[in-house]
Amino acid sequence: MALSQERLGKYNPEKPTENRITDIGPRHFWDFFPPVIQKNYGKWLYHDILEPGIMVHVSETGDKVFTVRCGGARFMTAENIREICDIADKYCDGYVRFTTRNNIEFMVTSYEKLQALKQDLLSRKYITGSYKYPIGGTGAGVTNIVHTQGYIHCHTPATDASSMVKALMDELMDYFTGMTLPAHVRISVACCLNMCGAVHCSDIALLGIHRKPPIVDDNIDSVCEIPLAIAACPVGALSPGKTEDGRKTIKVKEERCMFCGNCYTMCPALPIADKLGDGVAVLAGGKISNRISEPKFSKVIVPWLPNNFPRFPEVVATVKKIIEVYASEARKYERIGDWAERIGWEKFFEKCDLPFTEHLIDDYRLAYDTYRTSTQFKYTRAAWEVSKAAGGIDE
Amino acid sequence: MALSQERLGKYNPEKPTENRITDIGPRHFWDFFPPVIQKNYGKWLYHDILEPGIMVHVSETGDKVFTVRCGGARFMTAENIREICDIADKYCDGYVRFTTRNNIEFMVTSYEKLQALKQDLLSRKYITGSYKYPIGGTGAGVTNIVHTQGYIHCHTPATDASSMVKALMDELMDYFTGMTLPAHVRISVACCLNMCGAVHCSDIALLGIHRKPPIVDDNIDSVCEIPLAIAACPVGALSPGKTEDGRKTIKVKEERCMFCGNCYTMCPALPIADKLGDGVAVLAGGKISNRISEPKFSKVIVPWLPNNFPRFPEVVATVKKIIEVYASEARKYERIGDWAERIGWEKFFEKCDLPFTEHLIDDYRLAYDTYRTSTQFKYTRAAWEVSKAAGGIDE
Amino acid sequence: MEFKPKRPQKEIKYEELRIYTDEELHNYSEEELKDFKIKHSIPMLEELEKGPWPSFVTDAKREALRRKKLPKDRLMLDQDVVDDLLGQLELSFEDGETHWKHGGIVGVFGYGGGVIGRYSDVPEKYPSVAHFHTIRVNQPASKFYKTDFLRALCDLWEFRGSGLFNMHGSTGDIILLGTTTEQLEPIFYDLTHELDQDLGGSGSNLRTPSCCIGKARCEFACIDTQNLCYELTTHYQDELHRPAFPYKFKIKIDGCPNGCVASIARSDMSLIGTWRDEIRIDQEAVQAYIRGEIQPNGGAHSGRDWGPFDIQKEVIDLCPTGCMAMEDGKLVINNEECNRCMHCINVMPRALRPGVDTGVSVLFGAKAPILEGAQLSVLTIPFMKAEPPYDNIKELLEKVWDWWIEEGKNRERLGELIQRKGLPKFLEVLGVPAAPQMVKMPRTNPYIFWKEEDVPGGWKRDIKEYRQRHKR
Amino acid sequence: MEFKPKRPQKEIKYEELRIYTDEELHNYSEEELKDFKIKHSIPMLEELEKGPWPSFVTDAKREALRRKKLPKDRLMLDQDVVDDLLGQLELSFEDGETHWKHGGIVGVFGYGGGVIGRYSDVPEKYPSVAHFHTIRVNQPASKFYKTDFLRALCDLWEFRGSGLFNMHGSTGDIILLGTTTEQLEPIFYDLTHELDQDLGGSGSNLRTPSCCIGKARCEFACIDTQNLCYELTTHYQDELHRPAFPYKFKIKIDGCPNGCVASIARSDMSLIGTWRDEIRIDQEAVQAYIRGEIQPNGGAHSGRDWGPFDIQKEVIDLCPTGCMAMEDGKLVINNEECNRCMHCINVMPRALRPGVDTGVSVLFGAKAPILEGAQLSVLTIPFMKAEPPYDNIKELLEKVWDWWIEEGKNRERLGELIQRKGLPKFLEVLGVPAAPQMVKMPRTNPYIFWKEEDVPGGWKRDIKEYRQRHKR
Repeated sequence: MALSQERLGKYNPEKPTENRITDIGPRHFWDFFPPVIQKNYGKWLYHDILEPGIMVHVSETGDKVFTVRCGGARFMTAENIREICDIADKYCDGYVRFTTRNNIEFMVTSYEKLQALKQDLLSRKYITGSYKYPIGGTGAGVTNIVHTQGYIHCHTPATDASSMVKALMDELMDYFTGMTLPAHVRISVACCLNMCGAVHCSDIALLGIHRKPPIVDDNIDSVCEIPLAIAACPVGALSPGKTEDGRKTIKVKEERCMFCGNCYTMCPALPIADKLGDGVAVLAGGKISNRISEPKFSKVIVPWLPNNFPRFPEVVATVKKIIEVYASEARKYERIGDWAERIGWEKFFEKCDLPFTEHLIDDYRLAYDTYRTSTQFKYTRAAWEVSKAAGGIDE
Repeated sequence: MALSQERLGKYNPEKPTENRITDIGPRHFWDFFPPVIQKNYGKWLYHDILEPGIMVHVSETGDKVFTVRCGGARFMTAENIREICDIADKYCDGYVRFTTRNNIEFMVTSYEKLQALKQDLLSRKYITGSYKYPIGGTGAGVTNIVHTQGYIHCHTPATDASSMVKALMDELMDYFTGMTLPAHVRISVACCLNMCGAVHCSDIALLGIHRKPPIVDDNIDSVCEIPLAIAACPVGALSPGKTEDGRKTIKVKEERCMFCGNCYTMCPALPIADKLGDGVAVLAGGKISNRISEPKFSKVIVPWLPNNFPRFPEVVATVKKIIEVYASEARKYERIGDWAERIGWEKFFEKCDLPFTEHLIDDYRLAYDTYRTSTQFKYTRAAWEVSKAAGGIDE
Repeated sequence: MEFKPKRPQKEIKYEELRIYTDEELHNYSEEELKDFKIKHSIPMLEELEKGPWPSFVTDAKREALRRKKLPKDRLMLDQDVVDDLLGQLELSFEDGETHWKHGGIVGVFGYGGGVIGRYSDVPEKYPSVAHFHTIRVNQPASKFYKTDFLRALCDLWEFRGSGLFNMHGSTGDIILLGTTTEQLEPIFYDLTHELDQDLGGSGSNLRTPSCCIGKARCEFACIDTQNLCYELTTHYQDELHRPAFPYKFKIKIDGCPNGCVASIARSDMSLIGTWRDEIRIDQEAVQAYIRGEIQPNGGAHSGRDWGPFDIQKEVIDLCPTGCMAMEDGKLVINNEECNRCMHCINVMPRALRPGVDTGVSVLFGAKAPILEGAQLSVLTIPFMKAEPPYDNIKELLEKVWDWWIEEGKNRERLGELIQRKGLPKFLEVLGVPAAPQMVKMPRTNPYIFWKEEDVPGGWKRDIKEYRQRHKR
Repeated sequence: MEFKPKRPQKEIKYEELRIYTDEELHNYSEEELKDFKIKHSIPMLEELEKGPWPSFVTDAKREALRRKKLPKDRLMLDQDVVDDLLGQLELSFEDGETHWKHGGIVGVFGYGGGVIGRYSDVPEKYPSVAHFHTIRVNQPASKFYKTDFLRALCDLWEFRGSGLFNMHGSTGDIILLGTTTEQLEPIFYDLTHELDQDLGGSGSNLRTPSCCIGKARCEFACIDTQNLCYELTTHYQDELHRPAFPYKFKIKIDGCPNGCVASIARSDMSLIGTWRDEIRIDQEAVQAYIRGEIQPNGGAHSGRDWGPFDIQKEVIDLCPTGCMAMEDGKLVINNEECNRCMHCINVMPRALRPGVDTGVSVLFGAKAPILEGAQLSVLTIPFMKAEPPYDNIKELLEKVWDWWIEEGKNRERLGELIQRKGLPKFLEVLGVPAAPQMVKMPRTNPYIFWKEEDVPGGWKRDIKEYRQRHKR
């Protein structure tokens, strides 16, 4: 019994069902719990964050478990996982955990081990000097960014994710290793509107978007089910057409396109990605927790920034600016969205020095519910610009 | 120069444009202002409600004007208006005002005149004993009801308005002549979904609704533009058809109908009113003022009550119940809608002892925005009923 | 301060205009009234004569009696119109269905609005209301009247119509309920020539604008609501009387954000008075409120013991922006954070007053539910000075109309057009930039309708060039 | 307390399973790594090697070096896959466009999900990633691991794939990035036979369920999230592996309303732990917080001086329902008004704990924006006990699936179907009554879709009978 080492291993292509095991599901979780977790399952009384990235959980049995949380790139090599295993074997009896937000958690049961573990982790650096396992991501700070594939392995992205995350986290490192914000800030990156990463409810979200309508491949009739591709358009911008030589094709009513890319997802003969068209929308103010306020969607606050590879300086500067203004203005426990709602989005734009454009006004299906139907608003420069343009006040 | 007294007056049908005056607009307002109003225009400093229905406004000139507000039926005879004029001539130098909510306002400039006026007004009763000019409608109470025509003069109503208003105000008289509520309560009645009365933003609104799809008249092809009638349906429930004898008609997909009555408004050959189908929906929680909270729509809280003419006991009891619970539970300055939002609509239904049915859940175009997308809710009986039905808890 | 009409107004003297003599006006005794029965049996309506609230039935009955006691030649309509109206109403209660038919096309020459045709669908039973049209009379701004005018109108309408009114209709007009086609022109002639008074709007045109009481008797009013209302009404007489719109269009003018004429809910163009400087504070009066010397909210809550006034609880804590505080015994307002909701001013009118640099916020698109669902007006121009001759407001309005007439479908209200085309398109039409004040929040979906000019290189791309980079 | 798998689990010992020797695992020196260049020029990617945050580029480079130093027969894929992956990524940066094509239909026999085909559109430049498929491996609930398992997986994947992972994918799976079609079955064979481990979901089927850390290490967890997750995952293996749905379906399980796995935003069925009795209070600990002896919120804000803890300001005033107060020095909670938002518990975990009568709230329909716009899940079942074998939850889920399979259009998510058919229809399908908890507010429009059975006399009416009452 061992992992096979022949080209086809123990699999016999002649008899694919021979000895086949299917539908066994994942490994059972209990066996992967460290003993202290098994013993104190359901008995935890409280936790404290001892310092950024380091928590202690205390059980009603008196047991304690210390956790060190490290940020990691979601994209990770076998080499990296083996190094994580080395650390886990050395300090954690061979157990390790990953979090939903791509953090790595090492758990130990004594303060002494904790100190050794911490020193070891911080001492590990890549040859280029970056941390392998930066400690942080707890409490009122910026934790690791959840994100999607981007150009590394996806066929529909409008931007890249791993590079943007690296660029962002390099700049936000102090917020990852500190807890200086009014509340935690969840950042996410999705490389297109399919949003595998579900950026629709994050404090700050970066979203790859297209801005040019699809072009139609010559061979579309042989590649795609044309009716299915037409039906894929949510706004009816596609219709049947004929090529000059009489084959079936698709016509694009470009002025109707909202650049969602669903047509391309359904039909590779309708490429939509474009170097000059694609870029990054910035969203803010979403949340998932039910704490104090209800979960809410992120709002689009910058409609487009360029895909300025590899470090996206415009994106990074915008995110940093928002966090800095938020840090200085919001109240304790107040998430970015709650803060923006308290002061009013008009003040958010003013304070963050972001231009407000017509692209930020909803004009999709539930748009009406976002319109301001009251006279409750605050004056800002943007309001005066409207008043001037309308002849409401003099220059 | 006098009003003409011949059958066709001074109008000459042979020469309709002779001496014709058009487009002169309404009478100018200034001439209709009492002298104290003219003199103190724009100079008012403050007002006080001396007692329910009686206000004093104080000007920076030192002048005061006392106003007595009387409830009236919107439907009013020449006899009634002449009696109002008699009062105005006697006490108010021949000036009188009506309010947007069908109240009559008499203004005097001295306290003595005020007392005489008040006594006179309250002494005037109809032969059946009802007040002609009840005083009230100010401050934190129920003021006069705005309403539509109903059966008196409208062709599309689903209920009657004047009778319902009379029945309601008879029961709510103490709230009209008192100021015992947390805030003012604006009630409105509209006899169909066209809502001439705009009941969509009232604290409490009564709305006539249909519940049976239109029937199609035999002669529809001679009465209506069939394509226009079909286009009038917002949900595509109408389609072209043929009668047995080959004439054009309309087919009604009854299961699609949402009973808005727009087809009947456009085409009299599609009658929708029906004795058993028609009735009254009760809405609550709307407001128009920007005070504290933004203006907001009324919500449908009882989908249907019967047209129980002439006194609509079910409607009256429901309205009274809501006001009583509101009076005992809400905070000072809190409108009905603000109260319901503070305690949660689930608590509103529980406290007002109103059943919640599927009809109260939006399923029209912006429905999604009304769904509860959080775990922030309070338990009430209604919640337990769902849990039981779903096998979530035992009976 | 005085406002003048655009043209000289005819002075109305009832004594010069009257139709009926004093004897005719007092032609029945209370005894007669008590014994009076109309010609139909109306038990359900008579039930509505009970109770304390004014009974429209009892009121109608006296009109019915009066008409019966007038000579037939002193009425151009049948004596029995009130009887028949009540009779038909009773029948409607029995049937649970109205008995009015759709109106046909009736009106006065050269006008498309102001008259609404109305016919009974049981004319054999109630012949005198067989034809029974409505006339809308344009009310004076904020509905002050001289009794001379009202009395003359009563005589005119009793003589040539039913003598039944709505005071007033939902849009604001005086509603004259019920006359025949024949009488429309004579009524219009006397209205214009004798009462110096025009009709209101109906149909697919500008409806009669209306406004709140404004500075005439309200300390909160930020603008001259009546003057603005009068100016717009008279300036747009053609739009009011001759339907040229896709559907109705309402203008309502509120003097402050309290919104007493409900413009934000009930008008396609909502003009709401506001200010852009600071709330005026009288600190002495604040103290007087705190000491309980002045009733809060003008005594609006005095019917119940709410305990002593608590400025923290009742004002500062209820401020929606939290922009108020007591500091060193003084009330401090951070006006930059104020959203002018009026609550503090309403509660303490003797201490707090709106600013003095006033104007209007302009909102567009409110409507009742038919067809797309009800809408409230959308904040479009945050602040606009509102001074005669109001050219800026008129220019804005005309831009809106031009677009709506061009793009609106039949029976599509402005608010629905804005929804269909999108608020950004509407802003483009108005020639104003977008501002966050126009929305509660920015969009949550990323479905931005980019335009070709937004994107470098435009939209034209070459599939062959693309395929050089990307193999199929 | 102990949880057992449904069937015995194979014990994993790396020493018994391993492919690579220790020498092979340490086949390069730090010096070599420093000098190492991959075969393509990647200046933009190398820029990403700077800065403090872990660089995926530097990490990838060591994998590239390791592969180069292994004998060719110790790798089933080309030695250069990492080089080519990075090269292609650099080219994507240059072109501003991805170079991956749509996946073809690849997979393991009998499964419709778990493998996503992936092909380069520049295979001549980067031949070793010409075919480069993704495999999704179903993560253990809440992602605890033993290193034996991870090391064995690394060996397997380095040998038969790229050696590149996502730890983890957005849905929760371990993502194995890049292998050839040929290697899919051998990988699956060893995964199931040796690692006792199955694939996750992809395509139009149940996606791999996931859950938060739950009671394993969180004092807030109300339910056994791992056990429920494991039970649903194993019970619905067929739905997970064989696409029979209109589109994807995600289940996520949060232990409390804090929602750390984001089930309310990211799953078609959101199971969120809650309670229905009272919050447990330790008044002694409340005092300790007030006295400043315990850091609020577990020290989450300790990086900044927020001043001394103020229970009124930080807890009571921030309670969304206002159901808390200090009375006679004790913290009082009106649990009937509590909406279990978790704030007070989060701030004072040593003083306040969720109740003990626990279960789940069930919500349905969250999704990302394609196509109708993003949705959050809709509260549907306010409270449901969640005890093994979770039959009530399974029955509910199966009702949902039956309806969705019957009524859902191709690529229509459950939330979109609920929107299209209306929440009332969904409730009818589930056989539960409507409750106000399901909505933020009742409907504002009066467009009620009455059914014939709602109305006395039904819908059939006779126009002739109507015309007897109403003349044309």
